[in-house]
Amino acid sequence: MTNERIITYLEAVREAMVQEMRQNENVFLLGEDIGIYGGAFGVTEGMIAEFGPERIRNTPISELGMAGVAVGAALTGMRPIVDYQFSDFLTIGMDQIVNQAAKVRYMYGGKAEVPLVIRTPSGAGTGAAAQHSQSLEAWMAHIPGLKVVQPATAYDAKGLLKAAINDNNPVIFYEHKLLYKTSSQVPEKLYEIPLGKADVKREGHDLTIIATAIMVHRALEAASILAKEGIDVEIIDPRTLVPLDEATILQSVAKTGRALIVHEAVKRGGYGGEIASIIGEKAFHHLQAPIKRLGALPTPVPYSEILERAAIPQVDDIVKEARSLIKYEVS
Amino acid sequence: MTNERIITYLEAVREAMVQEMRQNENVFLLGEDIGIYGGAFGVTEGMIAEFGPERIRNTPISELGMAGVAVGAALTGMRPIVDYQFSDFLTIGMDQIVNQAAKVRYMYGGKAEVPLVIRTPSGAGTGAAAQHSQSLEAWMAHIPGLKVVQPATAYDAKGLLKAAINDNNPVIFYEHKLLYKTSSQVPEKLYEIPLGKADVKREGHDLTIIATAIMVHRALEAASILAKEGIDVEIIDPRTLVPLDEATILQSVAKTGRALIVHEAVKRGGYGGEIASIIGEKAFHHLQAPIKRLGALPTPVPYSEILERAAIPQVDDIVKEARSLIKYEVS
Amino acid sequence: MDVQTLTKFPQITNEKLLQMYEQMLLIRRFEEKVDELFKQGLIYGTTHLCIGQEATAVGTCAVLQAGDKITSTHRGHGHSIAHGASIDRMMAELFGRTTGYCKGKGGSMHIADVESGNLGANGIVAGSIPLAVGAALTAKMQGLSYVTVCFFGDGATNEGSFHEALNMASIWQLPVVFVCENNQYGMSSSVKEMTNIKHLSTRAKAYGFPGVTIDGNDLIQVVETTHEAVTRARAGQGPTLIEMETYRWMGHSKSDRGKYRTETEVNAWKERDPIRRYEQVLHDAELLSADKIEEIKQMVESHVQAAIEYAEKSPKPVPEDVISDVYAP
Amino acid sequence: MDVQTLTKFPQITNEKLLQMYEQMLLIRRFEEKVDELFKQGLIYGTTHLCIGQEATAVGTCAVLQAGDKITSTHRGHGHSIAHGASIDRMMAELFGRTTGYCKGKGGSMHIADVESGNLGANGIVAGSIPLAVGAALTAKMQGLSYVTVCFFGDGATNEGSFHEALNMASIWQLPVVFVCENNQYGMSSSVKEMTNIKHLSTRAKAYGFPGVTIDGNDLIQVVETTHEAVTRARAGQGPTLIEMETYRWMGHSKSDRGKYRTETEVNAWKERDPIRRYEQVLHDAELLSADKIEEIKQMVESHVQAAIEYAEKSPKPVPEDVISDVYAP
Ligand SMILES: Cc1ncc(C[n+]2csc(CCOP(=O)(O)OP(=O)(O)O)c2C)c(N)n1
Ligand SMILES: Cc1ncc(C[n+]2csc(CCOP(=O)(O)OP(=O)(O)O)c2C)c(N)n1
Ligand SMILES: [Mg+2]
Ligand SMILES: [Mg+2]
Repeated sequence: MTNERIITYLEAVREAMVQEMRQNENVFLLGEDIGIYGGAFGVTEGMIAEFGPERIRNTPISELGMAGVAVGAALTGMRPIVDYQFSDFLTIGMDQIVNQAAKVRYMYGGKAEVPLVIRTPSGAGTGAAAQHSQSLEAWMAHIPGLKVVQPATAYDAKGLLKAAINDNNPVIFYEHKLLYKTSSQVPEKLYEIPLGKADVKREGHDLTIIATAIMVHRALEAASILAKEGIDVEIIDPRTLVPLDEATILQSVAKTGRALIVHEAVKRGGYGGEIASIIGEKAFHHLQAPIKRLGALPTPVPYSEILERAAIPQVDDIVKEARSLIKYEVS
Repeated sequence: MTNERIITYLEAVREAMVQEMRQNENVFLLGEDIGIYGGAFGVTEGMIAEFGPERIRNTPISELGMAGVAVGAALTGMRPIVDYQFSDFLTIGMDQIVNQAAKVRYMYGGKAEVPLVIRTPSGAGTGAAAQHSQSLEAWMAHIPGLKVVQPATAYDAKGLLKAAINDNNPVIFYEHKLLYKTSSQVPEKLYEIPLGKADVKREGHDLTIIATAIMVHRALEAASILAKEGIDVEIIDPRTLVPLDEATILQSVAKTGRALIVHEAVKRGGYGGEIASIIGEKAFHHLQAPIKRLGALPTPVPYSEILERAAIPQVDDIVKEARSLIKYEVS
Repeated sequence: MDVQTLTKFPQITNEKLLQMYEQMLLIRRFEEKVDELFKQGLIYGTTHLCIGQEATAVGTCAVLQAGDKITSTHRGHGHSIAHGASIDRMMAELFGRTTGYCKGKGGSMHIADVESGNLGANGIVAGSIPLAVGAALTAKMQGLSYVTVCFFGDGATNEGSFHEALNMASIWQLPVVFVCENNQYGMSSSVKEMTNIKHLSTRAKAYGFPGVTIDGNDLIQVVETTHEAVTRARAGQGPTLIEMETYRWMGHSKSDRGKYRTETEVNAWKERDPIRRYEQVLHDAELLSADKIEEIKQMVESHVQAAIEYAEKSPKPVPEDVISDVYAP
Repeated sequence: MDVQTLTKFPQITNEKLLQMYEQMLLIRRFEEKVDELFKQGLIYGTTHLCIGQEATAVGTCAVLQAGDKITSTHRGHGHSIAHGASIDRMMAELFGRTTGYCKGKGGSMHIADVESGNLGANGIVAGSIPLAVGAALTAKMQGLSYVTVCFFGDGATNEGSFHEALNMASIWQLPVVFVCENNQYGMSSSVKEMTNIKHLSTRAKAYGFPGVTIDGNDLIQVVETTHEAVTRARAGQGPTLIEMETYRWMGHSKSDRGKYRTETEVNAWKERDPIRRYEQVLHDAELLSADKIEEIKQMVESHVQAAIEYAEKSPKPVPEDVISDVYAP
């Protein structure tokens, strides 16, 4: 049965694109080495064979121009998907993404649409060091006009990517490198997960962990360990930072009274601050302990595997933080 | 007496540069139209007459290259100050700022220094619309390796800029456009305000307002209004987001039990989230009310003066929010 | 130069010749009024006026067909008017009214009318160059016959955007015409100091398509050259870079005190006024009498006055409007 | 081509001629070993090997003087070695050890030795081009006589950084030499598809300084051309762009399955092996006997082995090290 089909996150991303491209001529891909090479991580492998070099369009190494060309194409009726090989390279395209894509509609008084998806792998864990390992989604979430998606599973990746492609706004779609090879059950038929709906990845009563991308999986691992100690964790995956499903998060905290936010991005200035602040403001009287955040240390991502692990939250860190939150008693 | 000399914020910025340049040959300026034109806002007016076109170096309109050239010069012994005409244009330089300037030292195992200041006007209020009015300091504060400064007064501007120029790290120095013409007492002699020291701009007992840049002034105005209602506000100006003077903020909240954070940047994903989260975590048991944040609405900055005002926190908004915080009672 | 050379551009009619004259006058008068209104404090923000450069916008847009697109710059009023924008709605935008092209949300630097093919002014120098290439890509991918004209200044050619976009336009042979209005300065910086080449059109060589430098104050030359480039583009022969030498008479923007250039230089360029030169051409061709000039000027004047009245009478936005139009449904 | 042509570069001695040969061999052997170690899982991350391109790095650095600087790329091992880096510390860096050039914090893509003038490899394509221009600006402003050589690939010439930086180098007449290693591909993309020009050196025309294309697998040509450019730079005559045509024998990086080029093409380029060609030159000039070759190869081999041992014996960082070196005091 198709419903029980298991594919990887990478395949799920590809499948969403392929199926959308089959039904909409205006959807096309733009990026470096996405053709015969199949993209830096193999996501677009084989697509050029089906769709040809016009719709699987290799670009020069021109990350600013690439974004701008996509905005221009989107403004005039196409639905481009831009592939950045590493999310670190979005820094080069920021002007077009932030000053054009995000603002054109507003600046033009609502009389323009920029249906554009930027897909890009983020995160550390591959030894690629400081310029190839960042998680800068907080930047994007700060910019009105953009939407921001961070799928954690193959199932979510496919449904959210469909929604992103069909959205009439610029959507930044972060794929986590270490998740590409993870698998889950993914229906073959195209389906959509609406942007702005969090997913409760685990139900629990004692503590709410809000985790994104790969941290969803680390939180789940931590939860198994904690379960053995009698600590029952609820795990919420917002899936999209913008729009953010505040209701699901607040409901959970209302129930547990304790919240821990975990992301891979550097803690300082990360989006965890936004989520923590929303909880602090709107669930204040439910809180039985301070809201805690876990994120990367304030350092560029180092090359050495030992140091790289030390820079980024691991299962152990989550377990430890969760324990201390549970122990906290209002004095 | 020199101590009572009053000059504008703009003059204070210029004076810090001029005095530093007189005593250090390696300090030089790099930017668009900083020569005879005097910069987009007149900050560098007259400097080329004293220092000549080598040290007041007009660049082509090349915001990415400009940052990169400065990093290269800094790496090899110069101390460049880069002038971006509007902070919105830093989006174009992000790759060099974030992937090079911020990380070079770390990537090279501590064996490099990038003593670099990026000066740039930020903020709205001039009718310059969406691409010339942003406040994106939260991005910078998220990047390990960068320091972030936001002076609110002429006095702070001079002392902080000296510190920034003497710092051996890349420092992003935000000048607020609407503050350029404001004045305060500024000693003629060069002095340094260390990065990482907040300033209590007003003492009070009932409520802590943490405000940055122009919001310091709006908060002060709000405080006068509130004082008439018997509400005694303490106003903390962090002055530098990185490093952040947590101690001063936490001390104040420990005293007042109530905190409001105000910045001009968009609230969603703004640095207010970081500050609120730190307070929420470290002053949890002192809090008598939820921590509130005021920031710009989630929209690009509009052109129309009416809309522009509506997008950005005004004195009234602060007054209203402060009142409701004071009224809040733990149930 | 007389009007006979215009035969190279077959679609030209006497009516069109006069219409271009009228458009140049309209742009000039519009800009003069904006300057006045701005100085009176009736217009908010800043403005970048194109007085002295009217021929580049008018001559270029004259050869376009319905459906052809343009992208513009911070100095974009002329482009919009030449592309057929309503000056009522432009003026309303400058006044920050809801009847403006952007409902008062964009202002001078963001006037656009995407539906009619005006993809917009832009506050980011060179920011619209990749957009133009993207619009041209749409034409190619959807098999549409429109051409996109991309306006930008001399200063913009030093931005990375320029480089990346022109290269992509070339390797994909897209139907786009790059019009560089070289008005000798990017703000205060002379093109001679900011580049080390004689003609910016040389830069086309780096991408492998034709580049040409012309007198941008000679309307006829602008028309002819653009016509050729647009024809090439439409025929699938790829992009062209046209450098049009011209001059901005006014300051860069409100903050300009003109210290970086001499009055002698400004005056020398005023001698090369594109409007007066074209007037002479029309006069020599016996297409324009003194009476006719007067008549056209009157018409232009009342047109601009009407725009101001339209703007003044139009409603202002209400604060609640601030939050709409961010996201498309 | 015989060794007599080397007289154009006066500083050349027989010893130097042999030393270049040895360096090329050392680079090749180092890279082969890295490939092996990587495949054995002993090196983390990824690697970009420069096998087949040894002449560009060695020939270029051969003409540099003490104090001259280089900036490099992701494919930078050869540049570092040619600039005089210790392969012990390079290997230690690849092994992530504290004795590595970056204490294990940088890895392959960030090997640097600022003190000696190696301003570093770079993970951002074209990212180091503006850095090189900045280093050259320091020389000019401080009145120092060093020259900066900036290495980058063919793909990098399509980045905005390239454009902006080369223009600034030109208008300020800075002492920098731009060395474009055109190995025919940027990852999988053929330079022929990603640009529409025959020679990348043409791009120098857009900035107003000399550009030249040479056979980058001909060490002698590389030496001579670079020497000329470095001499010009040092004399204050500004930048030069040298396009060196060469070929990467290995995949782009670990993820490359080589689908974008044919084996025939790869083999044809292997026929033009820069090392074997130079061997022939030295042989013809009677500077290199079969015995000497063997002797040098042995030396290189033991040198590389020693580097591996050095790396293996070096201490690993401890987790606490992660947070140091972010900010300078
Ligand atoms: C990316 C960017 N950098 C700088 C500016 C500030 N600025 C506005 S117009 C201008 C000069 C542009 O020169 P040019 O392209 O020649 O156009 P012109 O103003 O002469 O028409 C500058 C520097 C900007 N708006 N955008
Ligand atoms: C800004 C940026 N874009 C993309 C990449 C991914 N990438 C790494 S190397 C490379 C190809 C570079 O080609 P070229 O400049 O010709 O150098 P080569 O690898 O051939 O030596 C690409 C696309 C990157 N590292 N940085
Ligand atoms: Mg100009
Ligand atoms: Mg290459």
